[in-house]
Amino acid sequence: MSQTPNIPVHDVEKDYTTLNLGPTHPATHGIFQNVLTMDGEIIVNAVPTIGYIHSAFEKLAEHRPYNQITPITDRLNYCSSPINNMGWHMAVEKLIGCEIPKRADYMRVIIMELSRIADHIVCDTVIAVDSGAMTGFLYLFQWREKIYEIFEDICGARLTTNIGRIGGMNAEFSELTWKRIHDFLEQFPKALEEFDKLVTRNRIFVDRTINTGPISAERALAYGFTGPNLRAAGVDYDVRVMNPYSSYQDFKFDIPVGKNGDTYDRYMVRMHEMWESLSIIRQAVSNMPDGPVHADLPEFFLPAKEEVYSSMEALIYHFKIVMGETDIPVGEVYHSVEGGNGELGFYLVSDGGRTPYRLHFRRPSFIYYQAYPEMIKGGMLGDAILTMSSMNVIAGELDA
Amino acid sequence: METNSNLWEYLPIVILALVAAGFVVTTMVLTHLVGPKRSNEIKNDAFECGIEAQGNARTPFSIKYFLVAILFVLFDVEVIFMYPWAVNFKELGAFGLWEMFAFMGLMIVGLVYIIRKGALNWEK
Amino acid sequence: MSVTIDPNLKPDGVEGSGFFATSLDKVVGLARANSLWPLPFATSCCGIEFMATMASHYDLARFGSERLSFSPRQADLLMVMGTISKKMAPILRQVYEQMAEPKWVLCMGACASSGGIFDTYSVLQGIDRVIPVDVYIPGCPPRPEQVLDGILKIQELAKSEGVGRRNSAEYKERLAQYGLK
Amino acid sequence: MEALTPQELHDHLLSREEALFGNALVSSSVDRDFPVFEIEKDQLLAVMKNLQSHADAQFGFLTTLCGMHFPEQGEREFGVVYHLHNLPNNWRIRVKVFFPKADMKVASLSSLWPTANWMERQEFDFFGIQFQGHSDLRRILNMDEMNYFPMRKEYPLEDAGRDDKQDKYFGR
Repeated sequence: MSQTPNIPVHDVEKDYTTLNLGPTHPATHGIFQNVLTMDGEIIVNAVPTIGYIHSAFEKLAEHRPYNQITPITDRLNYCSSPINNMGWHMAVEKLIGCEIPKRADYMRVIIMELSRIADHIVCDTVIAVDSGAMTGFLYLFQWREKIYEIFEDICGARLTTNIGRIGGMNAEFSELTWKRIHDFLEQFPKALEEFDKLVTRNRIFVDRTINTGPISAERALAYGFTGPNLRAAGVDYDVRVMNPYSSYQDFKFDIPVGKNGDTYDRYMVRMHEMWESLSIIRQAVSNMPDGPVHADLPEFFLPAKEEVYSSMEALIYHFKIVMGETDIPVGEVYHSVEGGNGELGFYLVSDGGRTPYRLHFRRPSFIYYQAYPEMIKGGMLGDAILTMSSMNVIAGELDA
Repeated sequence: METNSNLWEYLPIVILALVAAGFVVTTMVLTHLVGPKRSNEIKNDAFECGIEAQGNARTPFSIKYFLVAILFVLFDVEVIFMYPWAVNFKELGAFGLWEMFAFMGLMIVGLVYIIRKGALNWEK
Repeated sequence: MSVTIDPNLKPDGVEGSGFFATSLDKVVGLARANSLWPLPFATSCCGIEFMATMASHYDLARFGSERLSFSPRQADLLMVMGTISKKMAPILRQVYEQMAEPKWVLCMGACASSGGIFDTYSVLQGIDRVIPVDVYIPGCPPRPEQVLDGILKIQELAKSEGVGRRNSAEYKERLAQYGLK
Repeated sequence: MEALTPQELHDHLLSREEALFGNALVSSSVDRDFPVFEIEKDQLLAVMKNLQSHADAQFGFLTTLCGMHFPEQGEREFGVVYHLHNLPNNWRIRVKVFFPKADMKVASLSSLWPTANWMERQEFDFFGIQFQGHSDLRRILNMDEMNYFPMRKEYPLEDAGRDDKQDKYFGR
């Protein structure tokens, strides 16, 4: 069976060689294929092929009750899965129209900003590794482990977190979690400054990344860019500010914006966003309101055990939630969240049954990767690799 | 007698060479004999990132690669000439110094020519 | 069975004054086990957990697998990590066949072992339908400690394998099951 | 233009129905925070061009598009839902198009928004919707040799070749 697109065999008179940047390649941080037509080292044309880990998320979501879809959303952008979980929970809450208490909103903001830092750590350190600076990765990855520990305290998992519930958080943060968050807030800035000093003004890094893989603001908007990649091109569109969710309007943070949309701008936008996320977490921790941790939503939120043994309704609710039999009101809703690398949207259509009728994910990585050939044309092969890692295209989200 | 006496001084070097060559030969022969071998046409195919290789790799490629490689070899050989100079730097004294400066001066002229011609930057 | 590592690990042999005799199998096994060069066939979330295993906190380098080889030519251990779709199966098989003998396959995570939560039309339900697997690591994704435990189990296999196994009839018959020559 | 509530935006666009939609508007409503417009299939390209470039609309950003399948609605069995976004004024609308299984042809918007190129390829891959005027409409996520469109409701979730998952154990 023909596995590859028709690779143009080398045509002599134009002296182009064809290079296959194939599915298993050390430089492509994921599983996609690019057939590059190259004139020496300069890339003339690129034909991308994706779908190598297409695991049919949307079909799977039509066969699972609502609380079981959260583990699927973990595996979309697995570098920052709590953001995907929260986005999904908020979409369902918008559909059933329930109000989340302020405290749960603030806890969600803390978790989302922590996972945004984790995502940017992966992206920035991988840009540095791709341009040759390996030590930054080893040092900064240590802090991703610290974030993993915080997530472990909250929900027991490191990477695919399945954090929170529809209707709020499942439990209060433990004392250990608060201590770890405070330690993180104190010590991480020092490590980030160290990485900043190591890489940001490094002559080799600057020469390698300044205007590699540039994209103008108009082309970025035409290609549907959002998130750090669009802000690097100069457009300050951020879902948290444009239509705030989970009480983001209470926080003061500014949006870093780049100028000419090249790899250095994408790197710098992510670095500044890490500082912004830190300040958001500090604001959230300092004026954390007290109150219930989840909304009063019996048909979605597992009742406490002592209630289940004492009252009849709680037992029925418990049974229905666990068996996934809770019926969802008919309707459709589109809710989008500022994910690790762009606007992650959930278009949920429900026909009242126990599973969604149709769930469409707006996946930023799928949308970025379409512009990849246009960004790397004219650049060298090494720049193409750097552009790929600076766009932070995550294979799970690309081939959902 | 004294001719072969200073020959004896080179004995350690000969032994070192034999041991090094011996180690290389024995390991290669040993792994050839002991190691399992399995060859089939898929294994002998070129590794093309996981897909079947198409076309052959012996296609003409851009001259720029060759240019960069040759320039490197050129300046590398220049450095090799500096080793004997560095070893008996004292005996050669000022004469050696100026001699090397002349040699290096010629190479610098060559380098400036290359840079002005733009042979190193790839985009041109 | 839990793997206990005694500090003065050396092949058992006959010792006398000034000499130490052991069988070739044990020495070769010891050499192979502690220098497995892994090919990280990382496709999805397990790949990020493998990054954590390789990073400084869990450090796979302590077990001799520091040098990752992305080309199958110098790889001993094929670590398949993440979801393998049916579009990916021929590529996985091609990479496996182009690896030099002796080669081991470590299958990390539920997706690679059995398709995991993706019981869908596009996911290969377990890579052992395409290539023979030596060690499976459960988990989604498995913790780095589990990955290190899997690597230790592969090292046990390499240690106890001996020299002639790859030409034995039983191994050839196992390959024939997968249609591998 | 100032920020409008969904209802105001809906009336604002409806008041310019002639200029924007021509006679293609089938129905319009406001659903939670999105004005929803359903239009005729054959005037899709014209209406979208108006929505993108008309002075009072300026929806320059195509957030996403996805295919739908309602097996029981004969005449409107398949559909495509577009989400448009006017970034400067933060206006967001949802445009729907429905068509029967017999006539699966829809105009491609990749000429208006390059981002639609792959999105349409994905919906073709999932539902088999033929986007007219698309540069190279072929499967993007599934294998090229796949001969059916998996996201249609009549096809099962699991791989057809499964032998170890008997239906009776899974309550089917």
